[in-house]
Amino acid sequence: MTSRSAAPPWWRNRRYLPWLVQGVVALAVGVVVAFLLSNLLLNLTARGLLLSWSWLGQPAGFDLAESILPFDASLPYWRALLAGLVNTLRVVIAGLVGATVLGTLIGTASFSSNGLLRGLARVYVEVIRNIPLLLQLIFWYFVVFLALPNGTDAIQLPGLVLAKSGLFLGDPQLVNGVWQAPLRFSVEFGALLTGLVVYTAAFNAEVVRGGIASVPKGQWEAASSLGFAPLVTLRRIVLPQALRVIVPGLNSQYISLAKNSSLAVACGFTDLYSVSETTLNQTGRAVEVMLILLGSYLVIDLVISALMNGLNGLVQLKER
Amino acid sequence: MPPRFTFAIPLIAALALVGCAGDGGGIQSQKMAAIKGRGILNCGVDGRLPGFSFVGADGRYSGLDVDICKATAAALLGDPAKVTYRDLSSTERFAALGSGEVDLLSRNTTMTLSRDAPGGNALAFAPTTFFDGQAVLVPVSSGIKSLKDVAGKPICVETGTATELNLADRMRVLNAAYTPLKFQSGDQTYAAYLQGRCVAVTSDRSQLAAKRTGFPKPSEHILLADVLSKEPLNPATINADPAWADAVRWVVYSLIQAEEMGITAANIDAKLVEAKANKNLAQLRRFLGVEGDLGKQLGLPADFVVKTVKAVGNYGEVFERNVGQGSPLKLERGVNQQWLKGGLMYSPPFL
Amino acid sequence: MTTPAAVMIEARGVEKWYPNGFHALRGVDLTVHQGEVVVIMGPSGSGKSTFLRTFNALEDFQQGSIEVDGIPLSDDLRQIDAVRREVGMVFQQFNLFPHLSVLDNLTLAPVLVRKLPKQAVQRRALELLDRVGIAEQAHKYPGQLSGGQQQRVAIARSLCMEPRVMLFDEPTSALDPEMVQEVLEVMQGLAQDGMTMVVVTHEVRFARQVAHRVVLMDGGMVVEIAPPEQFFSNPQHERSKQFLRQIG
Amino acid sequence: MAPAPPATLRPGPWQWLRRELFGSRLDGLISIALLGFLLAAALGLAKWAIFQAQWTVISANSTLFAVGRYPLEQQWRLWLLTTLLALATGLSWGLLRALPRSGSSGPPPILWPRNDRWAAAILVLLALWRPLALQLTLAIQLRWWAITALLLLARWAAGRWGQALPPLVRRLIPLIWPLLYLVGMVLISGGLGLVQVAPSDWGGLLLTLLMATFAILLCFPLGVLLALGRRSTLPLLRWGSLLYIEFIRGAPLITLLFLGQNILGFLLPGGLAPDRVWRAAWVLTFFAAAYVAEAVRSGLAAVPAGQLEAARSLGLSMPFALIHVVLPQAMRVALPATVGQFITLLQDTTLLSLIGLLDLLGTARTVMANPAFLGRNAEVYLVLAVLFWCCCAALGLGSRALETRLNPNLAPSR
Repeated sequence: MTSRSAAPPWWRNRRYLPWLVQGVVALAVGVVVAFLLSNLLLNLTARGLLLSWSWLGQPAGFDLAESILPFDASLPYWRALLAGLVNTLRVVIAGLVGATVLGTLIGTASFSSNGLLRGLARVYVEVIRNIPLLLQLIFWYFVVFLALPNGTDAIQLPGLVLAKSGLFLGDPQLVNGVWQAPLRFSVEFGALLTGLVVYTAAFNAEVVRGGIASVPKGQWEAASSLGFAPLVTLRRIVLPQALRVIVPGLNSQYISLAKNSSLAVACGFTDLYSVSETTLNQTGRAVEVMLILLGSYLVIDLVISALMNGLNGLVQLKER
Repeated sequence: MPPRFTFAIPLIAALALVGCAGDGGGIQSQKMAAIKGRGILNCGVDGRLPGFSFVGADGRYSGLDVDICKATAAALLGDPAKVTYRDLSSTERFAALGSGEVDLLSRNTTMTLSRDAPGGNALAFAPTTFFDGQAVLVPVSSGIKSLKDVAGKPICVETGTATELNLADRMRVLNAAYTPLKFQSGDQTYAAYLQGRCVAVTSDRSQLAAKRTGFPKPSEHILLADVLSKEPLNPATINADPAWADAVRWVVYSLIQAEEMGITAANIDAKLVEAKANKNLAQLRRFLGVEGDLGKQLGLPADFVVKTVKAVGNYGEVFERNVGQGSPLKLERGVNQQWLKGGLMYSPPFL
Repeated sequence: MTTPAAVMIEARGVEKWYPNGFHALRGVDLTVHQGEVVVIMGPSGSGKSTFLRTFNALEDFQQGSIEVDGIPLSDDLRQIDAVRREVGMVFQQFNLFPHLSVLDNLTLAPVLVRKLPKQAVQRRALELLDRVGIAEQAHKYPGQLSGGQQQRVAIARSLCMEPRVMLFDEPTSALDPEMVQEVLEVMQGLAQDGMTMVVVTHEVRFARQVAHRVVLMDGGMVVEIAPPEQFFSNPQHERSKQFLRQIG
Repeated sequence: MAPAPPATLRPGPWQWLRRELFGSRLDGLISIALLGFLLAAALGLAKWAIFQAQWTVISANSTLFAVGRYPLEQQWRLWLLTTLLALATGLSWGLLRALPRSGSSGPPPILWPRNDRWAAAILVLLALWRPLALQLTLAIQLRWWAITALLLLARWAAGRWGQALPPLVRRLIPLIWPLLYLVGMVLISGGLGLVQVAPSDWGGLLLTLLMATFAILLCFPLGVLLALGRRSTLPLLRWGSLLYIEFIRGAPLITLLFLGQNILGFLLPGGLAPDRVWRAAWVLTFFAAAYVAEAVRSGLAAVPAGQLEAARSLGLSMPFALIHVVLPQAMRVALPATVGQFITLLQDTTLLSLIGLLDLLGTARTVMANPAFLGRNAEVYLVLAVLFWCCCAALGLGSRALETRLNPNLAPSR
């Protein structure tokens, strides 16, 4: 504004006040961060732990219970962390698939014509969602999976053995009292996966239910008047439309699943967090290990988000 | 000039106060002054290890590590009950000691060079209260006779200690593959072992023995002869307060010396009467503070030994009550026997 | 100046650009006198709503000047607050507060801003509701009222602050046809009581009957200002004729 | 809402069962399979619960589960707190029933509507059964009975005479809750003449609830501020809030708890770092705030821009406009998601056991490490699961009740 009688004082000037507020906030945040960082630097220097990454190349000195990448104690720390990351990704990917399938089944079951099935779907969601995941994981591992029989008592099917030490696929042999097979999933992996799938499926089921409920009733009626069976209607007509609501909802559930996989420590699975903890205990490099850990999960989250956004774009496009 | 005096007065007053603080006269220890000031000793313990530090259903702590806390509190504050226990995990124990959250760390901590060195964790270690070593526990039925037999099989390990490293080192020497199943806490580790997930579990010998007592059938599990490491367990304080470290050191020694001299919680009063009556028992009189100023030199009461022994008994009593034959652990004294009987427990003279 | 009444709103050469570079107002001038009713008309996108909203600083502007009741609108927040207290505004979408009862909608601002005692404000609010013909709805929530009733509540809410000027931003556009009249009647009553009003509307009949002057805006500029009889029967500008043909 | 079918067409229970379970041949098969499965599961559970399970692990450690290592001689303070809580609950409950919502004059309130009779019956049953099941001593049983009786008495009295209270008193009554929280903190931690009880001595359910309430109470205002910052027109505030929210939401809670325990000591000058219980509480708070911010943001997005404009053009200042106009509406939309976050937060307190704190799960783990109770996992986990389920379900129910109560469109019209 050009013609003004006199410039107003700065504390009530509409043009400057926002910058003033921001400046004050930025200053306050800056001072706090600087204070913390200077302390960090001071403390780290005092303990000879200044930020350094050379330790990543030193031999880890510990072994891992399971790893897809070949690993032994003479390999460096970064290989151990990488093996942990791969294990995390393994359980996350399997968990995403499992939780999606189970969640969709339960979510659609709440629209079944069978009252019992509907009720059970509801009970499942209400029970599972209100019990802490950590408790469930511990339960699956210590109460269910460790109750499996072992050795010669293991559950044996052609080409498959389920024992206390894990699930063995492809001609399992009992060597020296230990089952061995080309393809093996440990019970730790099994317990973590089961816990994550069962828990996340309850939330996914709610997302799916909400998505299906968002499809107008007229769509069901139109389909059935065309002579479609209910299941066909669901799969061919309703679900494709519901996806537009479901996909964004699933995104946040998938991210929580990825983050929740860090609870693997509760059931003995060597995921990224578990390896990081051992690494920290042996190197004392708290800050570096935390940075690696936070960075890795952030990247996993971003990748999931990016994939889901891509999927979302596809689903929304189909609408047109 | 008057202004200068006004500045000087509080300064002098402060100096006078500092001078008065502490019964030790010339002993300068911020830590001891702070503990006396608050009237409570903050003691870091494990809290979940039967025999060493453990909470019963009544919510009270007991164990060998706990008795060290009690003896120290008795010596410094005159009351073994004036202790606040802090459960510390293996990862946070040194930070808790360094930041002053606890005054004394009595948590089955192995003394090592890097933990002791000023360039490392900069701790000040008191004498060893328990000589331990990493061992391996297996079910008798497994037929495993030595660590070599574990090859190719899963072993349960509690993460967060040097145990993993020792195990990996030894297995590499033996050139044996194995699966280390790591758990975050001891209770999970033993639960997995008992449920048959692993054929062996490795930890400190004392801990294994302690846990074994709680097993449904203890006799079905044996400790292998292999010793994977030396684990002398010591109480620790910070390097920065040598007077406080000295006090703790000699509190521990007083328990060992009491055993050597045959002084127990039961006969301490009689011994005291005897010492007071007989001037020829010079060693006993110095030890119990009837003559000399040994306690005062440490900044402790003259009769601190009487107080520690009254509070927890001598080292032998502490051992037997918590981890020995008087306890469910039923550990042999072994190297923890006093030196006169072929063990390693040896107190320098109280002179 | 021969006009006897004082100047209430004085806008001089108001220019506004949106952040995206769109030139919304191109040097608009307008003077509104006390007790005057000015109707602003124009096609959509002509800048008439934007112009109206600059009067109580809901929109800022880059060049020119506006004075309301002698208070210049500047960057001074205290002056902006002062102007807003003097100016009441009625929106196309009513913008009643759905979580408050009708009575609380009316009393909220006087109690919080003018710091008046609640009892007195409530009494006054009930009078105003009676004046707009919905006293019996005082304890209902806005969601329970019809559109016309809601807009009348909105008018009463503005009046409760005892403004010197009332701005109406297409007050009847969101209403069903049968409810338009009840709102216009209230506005007409206000005009008769001597309230200074600036109204953006498409209601030709209201403009003819109530307005003292009609302003036609197009492309961010004032095209024509004329008394209604002259504007509707004998517009001077080609653009005005075109506009009147369009609205029939 | 779909119109209810006419009463004459409502099927009898058998017809209903047949329609719901055996509507078609496939449905029938599914029903039979499910019934068989349910029956087997129920039988198995009953067999285990009656013959195999040993519930002494719960009864012998009930004090540990409830309050951890809280000193025995100071536990009267917790009893006093429980009594005060019961009184406040009864009072609020009764008044909620006795007083109609402001601005409406519906039918006169009934002293004990059906819901309340159910709730009261459940309370009485719990009070009768629980002390017996836990084999508590007579003195403690009597205390529980007295507390329950007090609660119901307060409920009755407030319901009976609530309407007779002067309006000023009525308006002040909600204030007893924050007051009680402060009193509770003093009672629990000591001070003001009471013996100090260190946070390391709090445990079990006490610690879990304390952590959860503390974090819930503090994360809410923090989350609202963050949400406002996230939607602010000021770029610095917007980006700052965004950065914070996305950083927190990108990290697993356990890593943040770990950070709080192990890195905070490096970030603050020696000795300034708070006790590790409070450290964990603050981490929980800052963690939950980011999620609450997202919930509130969706609520803010649902409030039309015209609401703020209307408030501003009435002369309300920005803070007034936010507090009185925008936030109340936003919160109504954000309520279910926000309470959902609170429920998650309550569940997340179990992670404290992973950093060595003795919350409910941590206490359970120490109990199971006790040689006397080795291998009694299932019993302990089951009880914990039921406890958490009840707390979370109650929060969910409360949220739904609040939602209907706050919805102005459901307000009764004259």
